[in-house]
Amino acid sequence: DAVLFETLLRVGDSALILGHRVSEWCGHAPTLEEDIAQANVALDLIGQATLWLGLAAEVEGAGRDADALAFRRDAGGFRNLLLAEQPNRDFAVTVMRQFLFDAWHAELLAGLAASTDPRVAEIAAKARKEVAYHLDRSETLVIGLGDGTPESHARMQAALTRLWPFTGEPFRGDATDAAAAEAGIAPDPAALEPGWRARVEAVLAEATLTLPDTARFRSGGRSGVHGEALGLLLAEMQFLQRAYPDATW
Amino acid sequence: DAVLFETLLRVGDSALILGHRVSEWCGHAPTLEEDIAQANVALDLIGQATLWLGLAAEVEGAGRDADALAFRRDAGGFRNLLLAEQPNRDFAVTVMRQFLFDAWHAELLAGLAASTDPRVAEIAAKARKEVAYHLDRSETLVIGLGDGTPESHARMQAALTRLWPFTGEPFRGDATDAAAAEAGIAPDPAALEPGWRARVEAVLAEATLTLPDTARFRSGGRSGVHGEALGLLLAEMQFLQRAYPDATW
Amino acid sequence: MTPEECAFQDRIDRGERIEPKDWMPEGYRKTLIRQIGQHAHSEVVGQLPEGNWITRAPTLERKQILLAKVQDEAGHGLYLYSAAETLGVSRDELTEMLLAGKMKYSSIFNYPTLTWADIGAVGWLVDGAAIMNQVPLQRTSYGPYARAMVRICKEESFHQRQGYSIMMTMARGTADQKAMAQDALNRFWYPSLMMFGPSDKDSVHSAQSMAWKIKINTNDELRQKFVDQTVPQARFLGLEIPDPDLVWNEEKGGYDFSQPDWSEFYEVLKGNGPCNAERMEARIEAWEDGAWVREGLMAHAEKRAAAHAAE
Amino acid sequence: MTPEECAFQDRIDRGERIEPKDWMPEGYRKTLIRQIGQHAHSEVVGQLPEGNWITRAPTLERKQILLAKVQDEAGHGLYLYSAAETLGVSRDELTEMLLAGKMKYSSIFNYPTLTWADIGAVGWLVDGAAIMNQVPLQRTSYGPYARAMVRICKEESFHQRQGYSIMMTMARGTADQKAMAQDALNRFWYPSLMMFGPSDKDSVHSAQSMAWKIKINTNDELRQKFVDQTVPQARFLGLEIPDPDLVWNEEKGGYDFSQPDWSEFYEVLKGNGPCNAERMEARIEAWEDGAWVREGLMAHAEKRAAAHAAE
Repeated sequence: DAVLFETLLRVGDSALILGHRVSEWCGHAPTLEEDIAQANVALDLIGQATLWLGLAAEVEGAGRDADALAFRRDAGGFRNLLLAEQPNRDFAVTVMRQFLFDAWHAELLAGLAASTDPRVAEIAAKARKEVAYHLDRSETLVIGLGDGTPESHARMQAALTRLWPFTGEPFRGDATDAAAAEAGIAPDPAALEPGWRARVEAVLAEATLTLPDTARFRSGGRSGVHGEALGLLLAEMQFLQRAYPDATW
Repeated sequence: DAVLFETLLRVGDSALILGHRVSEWCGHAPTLEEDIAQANVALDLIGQATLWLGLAAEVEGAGRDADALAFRRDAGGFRNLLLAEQPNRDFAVTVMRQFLFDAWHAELLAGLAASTDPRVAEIAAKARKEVAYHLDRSETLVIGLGDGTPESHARMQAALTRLWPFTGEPFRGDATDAAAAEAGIAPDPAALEPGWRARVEAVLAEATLTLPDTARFRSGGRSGVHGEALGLLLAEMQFLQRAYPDATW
Repeated sequence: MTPEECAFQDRIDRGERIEPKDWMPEGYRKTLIRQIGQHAHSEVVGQLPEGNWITRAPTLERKQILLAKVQDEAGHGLYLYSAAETLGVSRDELTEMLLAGKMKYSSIFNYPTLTWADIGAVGWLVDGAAIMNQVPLQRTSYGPYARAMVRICKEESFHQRQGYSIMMTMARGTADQKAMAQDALNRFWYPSLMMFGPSDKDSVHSAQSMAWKIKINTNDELRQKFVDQTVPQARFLGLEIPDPDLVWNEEKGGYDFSQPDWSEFYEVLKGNGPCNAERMEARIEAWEDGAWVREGLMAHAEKRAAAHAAE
Repeated sequence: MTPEECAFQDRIDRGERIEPKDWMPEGYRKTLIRQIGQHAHSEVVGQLPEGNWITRAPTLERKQILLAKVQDEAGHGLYLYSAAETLGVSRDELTEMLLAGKMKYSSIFNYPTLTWADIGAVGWLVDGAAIMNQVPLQRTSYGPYARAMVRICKEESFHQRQGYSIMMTMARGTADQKAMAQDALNRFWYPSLMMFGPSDKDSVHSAQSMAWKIKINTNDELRQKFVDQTVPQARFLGLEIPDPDLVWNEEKGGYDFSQPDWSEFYEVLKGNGPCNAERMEARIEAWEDGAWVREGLMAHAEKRAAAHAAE
């Protein structure tokens, strides 16, 4: 089922790539608590990706598994949101990226938990609990740092401005999304926007941050047209599987 | 001839890896003149690496070529000096690394130009002219930035302190080096130190920089024991050859 | 027109070259500064999309060719800033205008290079389009600009052949490589057509620039020429131009083809292209991180000069 | 000894636990702060060599296991800093001493992780040696420290098994993998033996620490135990311990083995290990780059508290 396969890649790849970005913080976070929390978020996301990609491989039925999908596709085969692949830069960008993503992810998983496909619903139900916790945490950080010192406020505002152009893509569906929604596999992307928007506006207001009025135009993840950073991320992530194709690990 | 092969890898890998590091500056240098100059140094070094590794592959006679050596060995197979693989950090580290390397490289190539192996002597004679120019340039920059503003001086001194531990390795030969020297293939590494030292002391003095009194203890390149940074460099450098092993480019 | 302006126009009409010390209308000077400056900025920013693949070039030879190409581009930037400086504006001033968003660079560099085939496509199509624009400028009326163009065109045609060679290898390579080649053509075709600018009937400055011989051909003429040259090359590669309406028009002796999406063009120009933010950020960081280097070298040069003077 | 000191030593000798509010000699407090602080720092710095491979872990499952492990280590750091805080020193004070080079962390983390097999070796050998050191410390005299050790030991033995599982997969894998496994053992064997510290006869503090039950076994006892446990594991993997003089000594019921190069140990301790500079730099950068975050969150918490108070 091509629509289901593609839908699973989209969900799974976003989790995988964001999980990878978050994992880059390991040992370098601003506090020990954040070292733990970031590792935890990365772990959850990569765990979810393993389930989504595992199901995708099963649906595809071409003899691939989750690892083959994660480690043997080139950038053009990835379906993650561009937001997920944005480089960490400073902790402000990391936190803001997480919040903007979590707020969408929570809405998406709520929809997927009601999927007509019971395998999808089951994974979504598990992931949903984890993501509720991620969102709780990223909200707290956005508010704490937005309404913190002048420096932390400025950095959070800059991070928001930087990432805002990427926040339109999650809600802009294509034919595959329409077919998935039609089949009841996944929610219609556009339908997730009001909930996301309300959450984001409320949190940013409490964080004393100003919503940018710039265009939310960046997109391409659905069709595998990513930014230049993804190729470099994959070169690192996939090195061992590429260099030792015959090995098991 | 195992000694010749190993000797060629050592020279070629240092040129390749430093060339790679320098090429990372492309489009990001402090001035347009430096964009050009850095690209030029990278180009020379990678060109030299192509010749050294090409000859190494020929000597090995195992059906590999320069590209196979560059793109299909893992970090443990590389024989470059640790100095060559040190990350760019700021422009001060880049310039200081280049100078410390060039001063050794010029001495080495002078020795190799007198090799009993005419193929070695020929490549060295060509490379020597390029490296004389590199050294001239890196000296000028070390002096200009060392004896520039207080900030540029401080950065250059910090760069020198950071890199100093790596400056013992080039002169510490092993059994292979001894055999190569014995056979007249390459100069004895230790014999290059007085010339290097005199040059470095003179230039650093003119640059108003202080010679660190710390140990020059870092080594491992000769036996393939590198720093953690080399693996990441190779993951990037080798991506296409690893991901598409059957392709020609 | 004032008598001076008439005399100036006469010189141009006679095909004379204007040199830096000659009198020239303020509009001519300003238009040239904008045009040469933009061109210089394009060379500098143009290092970035190709630089993105230097560290991943698939063979040592391709790596060297690409490094040499990017080095040439920086060199072109230098020639062009020098030409602009003869008009009384410094390189630093031009750079600061670029970084403040007050001057543009070619929008094509706001598209990402996503695979190695993109490096081929940039050489083949982007340099191809650039040459099409630049060859006539070797006959432009302003001497320093025309002379810079002569040097640049020579190197660019070399770059274009190298790009085409990459495309050829990819198009005749494995299935993956061929797919990358086709995908690169798909993504770079319309942005390349945009490089000639909107149709001249929509362009305000064109008539005056043509009278001054700062612009030699119309945008549409050049675009047509580019399409007519490129289509057979694509066919030779076995690749398909992503335009279902592309068809040979016997009567005009050229292809009919679809226009690019001009609304996309204006969006990218406004800053809403896929890499505008990344490109500007990279250049701003290079400039800011490099400040201590420029200041350090300047301070040293001054110390030297003072020491010499004291001798 | 003063009467207080005598009473304190009696409690320890009876096997009683000392708790934070109890009286204790200044030397006991200081020694514990140094020991627990070093241990905490080791957990924090210990994230780095393994963190180096998280982004390159070869499967999704291995990646998750490694992430979970590194997360545990940060957690251990937290427990231990908390234990140290009961002795009247804050985490920030301890951190600043680390970053100023006034406190140490385990020298083993100054060795690089160069291949994926090193991740196996770190789990198998380094965590193995750590457990050997830590298990007896569950019975140490200071209550908060002993309780932290109970939690830590449980997780560490889990980590060790995971490391051994990586080694097993590598040792039974392709020729390349087997070579990586052997190479990892070669590089980590002697540094692991160093983890128990120099022979006790060369150690100044040992006798007092053992009397205080801050230290339970001698370094040499633990090292022997480690070797005796590890040699059969290596044989089971089909790997060779890089010690030609390793031989079973029937009489003592343990292996005779070569001592590590203790001059290397002291060099690494002095800062001249392969990664000392990189490790300290990474921690200093994390601390400095994170200052605005800590300050921002603090400022927000204060605003909150003030708002609450005003209500």
